[in-house]
Amino acid sequence: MKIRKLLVANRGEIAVRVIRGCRELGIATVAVYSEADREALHVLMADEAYPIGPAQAAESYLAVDTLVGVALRAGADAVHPGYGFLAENATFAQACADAGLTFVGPPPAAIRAMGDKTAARRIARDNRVPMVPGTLEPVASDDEARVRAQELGYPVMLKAAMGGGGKGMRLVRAEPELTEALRAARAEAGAAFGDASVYLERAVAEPRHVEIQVLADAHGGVVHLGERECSIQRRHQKLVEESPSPAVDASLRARMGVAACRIARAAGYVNAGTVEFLLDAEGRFYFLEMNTRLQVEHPVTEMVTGIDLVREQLRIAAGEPLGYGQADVTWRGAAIECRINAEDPFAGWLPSPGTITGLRAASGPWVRDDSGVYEGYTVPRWYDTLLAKLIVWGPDRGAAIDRMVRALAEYRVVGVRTTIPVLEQIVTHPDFRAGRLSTGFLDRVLPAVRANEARHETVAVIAAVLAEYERGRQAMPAPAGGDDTAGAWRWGRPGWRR
Amino acid sequence: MKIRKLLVANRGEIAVRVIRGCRELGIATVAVYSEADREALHVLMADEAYPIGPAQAAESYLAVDTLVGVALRAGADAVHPGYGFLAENATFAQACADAGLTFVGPPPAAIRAMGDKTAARRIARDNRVPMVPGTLEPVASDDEARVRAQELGYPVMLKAAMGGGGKGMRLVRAEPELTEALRAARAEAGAAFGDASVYLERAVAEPRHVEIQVLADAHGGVVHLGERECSIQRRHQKLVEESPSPAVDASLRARMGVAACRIARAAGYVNAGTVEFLLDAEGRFYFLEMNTRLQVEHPVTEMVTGIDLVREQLRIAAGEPLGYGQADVTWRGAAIECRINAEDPFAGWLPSPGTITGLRAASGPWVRDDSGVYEGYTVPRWYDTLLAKLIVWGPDRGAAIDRMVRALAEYRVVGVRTTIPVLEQIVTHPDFRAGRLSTGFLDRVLPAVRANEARHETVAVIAAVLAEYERGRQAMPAPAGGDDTAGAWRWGRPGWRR
Amino acid sequence: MAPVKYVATLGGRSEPVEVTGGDGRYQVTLGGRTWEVDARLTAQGIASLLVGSVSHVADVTDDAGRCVVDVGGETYAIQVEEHTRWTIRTRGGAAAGPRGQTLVAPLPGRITRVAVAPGEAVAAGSALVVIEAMKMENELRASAPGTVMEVRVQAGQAVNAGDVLVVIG
Amino acid sequence: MAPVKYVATLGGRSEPVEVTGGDGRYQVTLGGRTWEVDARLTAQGIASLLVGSVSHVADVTDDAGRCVVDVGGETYAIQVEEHTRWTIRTRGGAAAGPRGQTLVAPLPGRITRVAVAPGEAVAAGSALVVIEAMKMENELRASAPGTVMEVRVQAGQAVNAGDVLVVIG
Repeated sequence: MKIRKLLVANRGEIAVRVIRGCRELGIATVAVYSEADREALHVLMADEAYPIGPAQAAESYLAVDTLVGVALRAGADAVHPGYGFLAENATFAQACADAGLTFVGPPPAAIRAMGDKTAARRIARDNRVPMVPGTLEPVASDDEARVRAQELGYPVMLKAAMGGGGKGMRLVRAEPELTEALRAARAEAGAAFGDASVYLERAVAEPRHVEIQVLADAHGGVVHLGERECSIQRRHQKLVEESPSPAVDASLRARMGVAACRIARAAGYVNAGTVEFLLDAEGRFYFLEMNTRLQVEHPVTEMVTGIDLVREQLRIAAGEPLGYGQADVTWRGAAIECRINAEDPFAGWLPSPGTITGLRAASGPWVRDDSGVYEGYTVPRWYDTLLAKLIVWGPDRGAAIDRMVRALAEYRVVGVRTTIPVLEQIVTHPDFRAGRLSTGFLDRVLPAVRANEARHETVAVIAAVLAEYERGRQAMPAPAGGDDTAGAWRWGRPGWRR
Repeated sequence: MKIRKLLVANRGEIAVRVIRGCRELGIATVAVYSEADREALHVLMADEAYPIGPAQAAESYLAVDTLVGVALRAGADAVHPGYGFLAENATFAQACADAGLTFVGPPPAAIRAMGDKTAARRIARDNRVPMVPGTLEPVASDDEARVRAQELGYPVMLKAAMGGGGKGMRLVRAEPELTEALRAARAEAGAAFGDASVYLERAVAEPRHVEIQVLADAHGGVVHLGERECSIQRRHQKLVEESPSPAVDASLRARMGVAACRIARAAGYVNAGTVEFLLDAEGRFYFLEMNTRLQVEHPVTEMVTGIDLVREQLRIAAGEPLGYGQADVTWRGAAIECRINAEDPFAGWLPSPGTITGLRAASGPWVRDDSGVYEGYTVPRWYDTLLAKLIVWGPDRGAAIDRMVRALAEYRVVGVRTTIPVLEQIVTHPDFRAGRLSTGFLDRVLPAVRANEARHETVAVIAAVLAEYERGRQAMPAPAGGDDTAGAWRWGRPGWRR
Repeated sequence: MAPVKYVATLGGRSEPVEVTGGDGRYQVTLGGRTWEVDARLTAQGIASLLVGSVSHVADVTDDAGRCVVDVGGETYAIQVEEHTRWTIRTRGGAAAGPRGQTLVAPLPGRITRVAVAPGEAVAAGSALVVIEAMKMENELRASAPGTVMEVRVQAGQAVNAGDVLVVIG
Repeated sequence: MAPVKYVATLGGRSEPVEVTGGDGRYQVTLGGRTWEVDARLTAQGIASLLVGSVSHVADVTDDAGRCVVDVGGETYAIQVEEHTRWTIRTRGGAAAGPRGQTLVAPLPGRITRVAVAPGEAVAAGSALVVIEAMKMENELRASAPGTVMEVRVQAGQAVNAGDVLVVIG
C-alpha cells in the first residue's frame, strides 16, 4: 500500500529528517507538538501540525492513544516513530496496526523480541552469535545482582532490559559501587522506558562499539550496509560516529554483517535495524543488542553507501521489496558525524537550554547539516540536548577528519553552550586520527580538554573595547562630514544586540 | 613545492570554495577585497584579508600588479584565480610565475593556446576532434563577418575570441541582425575580457551543451572525470547543470573523454580544465572550446566522482602526480546544481542588488550549499549576480530531481529577488524530468513561467492582516492576566522588522 | 470581543477581512470563510502560521506602508487598512489611472545605449534604454504605446536607482 | 584626537586599553602593542575584525553589563570600563573575597537526589544534589570544603534556574 500522508511521532532533528525524506517521495507530512514545541523546526517544516498535550513527554510524545487519534483525524495512513520516545514500543506499533496505520518500523513481535534485551540475548545464543557473558534475565533484586556480578567477575555493566541509546547503563568497577549504580540505572531506565528492569554483563576492557546497519524487507530480503564505529561516548551517550570503522576490514565486515543478518532473520525483522557489537582489541566481536529503529548516527552509513535509509524505511513499510542484494551494496570513502548538543562541556556537561541568538551552520563540499533548530529558536528544557548533527564525507578517513575540522570551525552557535569546542579537540586528537579508539577514549581525553586556549584573547578584548568605544561615540553628536555610503563605518547602528 | 599560504584572487562563492579547500589541506588563506567587498563572506572566512582598490573590477580584481604585490607582501607562495576575472589571463599566470608564486592553474602557454578560441579550434582540428564549421580566425570587420556568415549559412553564432562563460555570445538568425549582434557581442567581450574580437560558428539546431572535466598533472598524467550537461541556459548563462548527462551513455562518455584528453595533451595542459562540446540530437559531438580553469558547475562532477577538484588543483599545482589513472575514476548516482542568482526572473531578469534581510539555506541529506553570502549581507551592484549554488546528489536522476525540488522549497532568500522560483519551475517541468534538454529549453519554457501562482494568497493576506492587528493591539494597554511564559504569544514584540 | 475589520488590497483587488482573538490564536474571516489560525513570530519578521492545522512560514516585512509577505516561495505585496479608513479613502471613487509612462532606472548602473529620441513614437515592448549592471546588459522596454516626451540620459552615463530616464506621453 | 582609555577585565585580570580612530578604522593599544584594526558590524552583534590584516569574526553580546565575545569557537566574558571609572571603583582596594558557597540551580529541572544534610562537612568535589534536566541526571558538587548550613530542596521537587539549593558555610 502506497503511503500518502505520514504522521511523524517525534520532534527535533529526526522529525525534520523524516519530513525531508517524505517530501522527496511526495508523501504529505503531519507534525505533532507539545506545548513546549509550538515553534520547533519540525512544526514549521511539516505540511500540517497538531498539538498533542503538555511539555512532559509522558503526556504528549509518549501518549499512544493521542498520537493514533491525531493520525486518524489528520487522515494519515502511516506513522514514523523516529528514534527514542515510542520508536521501540511494541504497544505503539500494535496500536498503529490496529488503527489501520502503517507503522514505519518492524512488526510488534520483532520489537518485543529485541526490545527485551535478555530475550534478544537468547536469540543471539540460539543463532551462534558470540556474546559477552552475562545474565539472560533481568536481576530481580540487589542481592541477586550481587551474586551474579560476583560470578561474572568485576567490572560488570548494568543495562536496562528495555533499554537503548545508553540510557540506564552503568559501569560497576567493584562491589561497593553496585547498590548506588543499580539505583541510578533503574531510575534512568524507568524514566526513559517505563520499565526499571536491568541485567548484567561482564565489562569488556577497552572495547570498541561497532554496530551493523541492516535492512530487511517483508519478502525475506535482508542486507547489511556495513558498520558504524561509535566508540566516542560519554556516559554511554555517543558523541562522534563514523563509517567505516578504522578497526574493521572487509573480512571482519562480512563476518559481522552475516551475524547481524542472521539475528534479523531469526527475529522476523522487517525495516531498518541496527545490531550492536562490542569489538575487543583482538578483533573479536560480541553481540550487545539490536535497536529496532533508525539510529541517530544513520547518516554516516548513508554517506558511504549512497543509500537513503529513511527512503528505504518508507519503501519497505509500503511493502516494496529491497530490489537489490548484498552484492549491490558498495562502500565509498569515509564519513564522520559529530553531535552538536546544547551542553556545556566545561561546566560538567550541564544542559544548556535557552535562545539561540546566533546560528551559522557549516556548509560547502561534502558537509551535511542535519539540524533541528534555527536562529531565534529557544531550546526547551524538556527534551534531549541534541541540536544538530554535523556529517562530513571524504575519500578516505584522513580527508574526512580534515573536513570535519574545517566544518566545526565554521559552525557557530551563540546563546547556548554546545559541544562544538570539545568535538574540535576530539577530532584533532592524535589518537583519534590514528584510529586508536575505545569506549574509554573520551574519559581518557576529557581531563586534558581546556575551556579556553585563550588563542583569541587579544581579539576578544579588542572587539569588546571597540563595542564600548562606539557606544560612547554614538552618544555624541555626529561628526561633520561623516558619510554613510557603502563600505563606510557601521558600528553602533540600531540593533546592537542586547 | 608544498603550498603553505595561498592568495585567492577572486570573490564570492568561488573564493569561499577555495578557502575551504585550502583549510582542509592546512594551507593558510589570503583574501583580497575591493572597496565594495569589505564585508563579503570570503573576507570574513579567510585567515587574512587585504584591500586592493576601488569597486570597479578593472582597478581591483583585474589589477595584476596589485594582486601580485599583495601576495608577496602577505608572504603567500601560491595564487588561486577562481573563475572569471583573471582566471584565464596568461599575463597574470606569467606575472605570478615571474614573482615566484605558484599559479594554481595551467601554464601560461596553455592558457594562451586555449584562451584564443580560434587557436584552440586549430588544435582541435589538428587532433581530429570534430568541430562545428566556423572561422579559425576572429573576423576583422563587419563586412568580413557578413561574408563568412553567408558562407556558413544562417543561423550563425558570434563568440568572443578570448571568451568563456557565455559572455560575448550572440545567436544571429539572419543577416539583418548581424550588425547589432556584432556590436553587442564586441562590447560585452571587451568589457569582460579586455579584447573585443569575435569569431563565427554555424549554429547547431537544438544542441545540448555537454562538457568534459579533465585533470592533468605535471608528469604526463591526464584523466577525464566524465561529463556535465549544461543545456539550461539563458542568454548563454548556465542556470542548471548536471552530471551525468541524460543523453550520454558509457560509450559516448568514453569517446568524448578521449577527445577531451587528446586536446589537453596537445595543449600541454596541466591542472583542472574543461573541454566544451555541443551534442546534437543524433549523438554527434563538436568541440567548442576549452576553459582553462575551474568551472562554476564543478560541484556536480565532485558529487558523482567523489573527487575534490579544488584539492586536486592544489595537489597538481604543488607538483604532485595524480596518483590514479582513468580506470580508477568511477561514477556513482546523479548530481544537479541550481544557480541562485540575485535576478528577478519576473521583471526581465533584472539584477537585484540589495540587502539580504532573511536567508535560510536548504540543508540535510545530500544537499550542498556553496554560498558566497550571509543574512545581513548587502549584495553589491558591481559584480555578477551569483549568490549561491545549490547542489544535490541522488542514487539516480529521478531521486536527484526529487531532492532538488525539496531543497529549492526549503531555500528562502528575503530582501533581494532570486532565480529560485524559476528554478523550481524548471526542475518540475516534464521535459526536464524526461531529460529532453537543449540550449533552447529555457527560451521555450520561460514564456509559461508565472510570477505568482497565487497558491498562498489566502495565507499571505492572513499574515499581513495579523501583523496589522497585532500592531494595533500593542498600541493598547496590556490585557490583565496576559502572561509571557514559554509558548505564549509573541507577535509584535520589539524588533518587528522594518 | 467584536471583530476588528480590515480591508486588504492585493494586485488591485480589495477584500474585507475580520479578525478576533489574540495571544497567538485568532479567527480570521475572509472570502466568506473563517479560519482558525495559530500564529507566532519565531524570529524577527518570521511568522509560523497554522491555518486550520496547515503549516506555513511567512516572512513579513514592511515596505513603505505595504506589507510584503514571502510565503511558499511566492511574494505578495499587500496593503492592509482598517475598514473605516479604507472607506474614507476610497469614498471619492477610484482615482484616475496614471497617464503616460515614466521610465526610471530599476537599479544603479551605466547606460550603454539609448534607443529613442524625443518625439519618436514607441510601441509597447519597444526597447528604450540599455543599462549595464552586475556584468549584464539589461534592456528596458516601453510598457505601453506612446510618444517620447523627454530623454534624460545619454550613453555612458552612470545612473542611480530611481533616476528618471525617459518620459513617454 | 586623544585616545580614549579603558580598562578591560577578563578572568580576574585587568589591563589598560587605548583606542583612537573611527569610521571602521581604529588604533588599539594593549599589552604594549598597537594594532591597526578595521572593524565592521556585518549584522546585528556580528563584527568582522581585520587586526593587522588577520581576519576574525566575533559575535558580541551584552550580558548584564559584561561584554560576551565569541571568537574562533571560544567565549570570553569581558568587562570594559572607562579608565577613570575603573580607578574610582577599585580605589578602595579589592573587596574581600566571597565567604562560603551558595549552590544555585544552574538550569530548571527536577531534584532527583539530595546527598547532604545540614551540619554535614563536605570536601571540595563532594556531590551535593542531583538535578534532572533534558533527560540527563546532573550531579552538582561542592567547589570548596565547608559545612552544610542549609538544604533548601528535597528530592522530587521542581526548581527554576537561580533557585538556592544548598548553602555551605
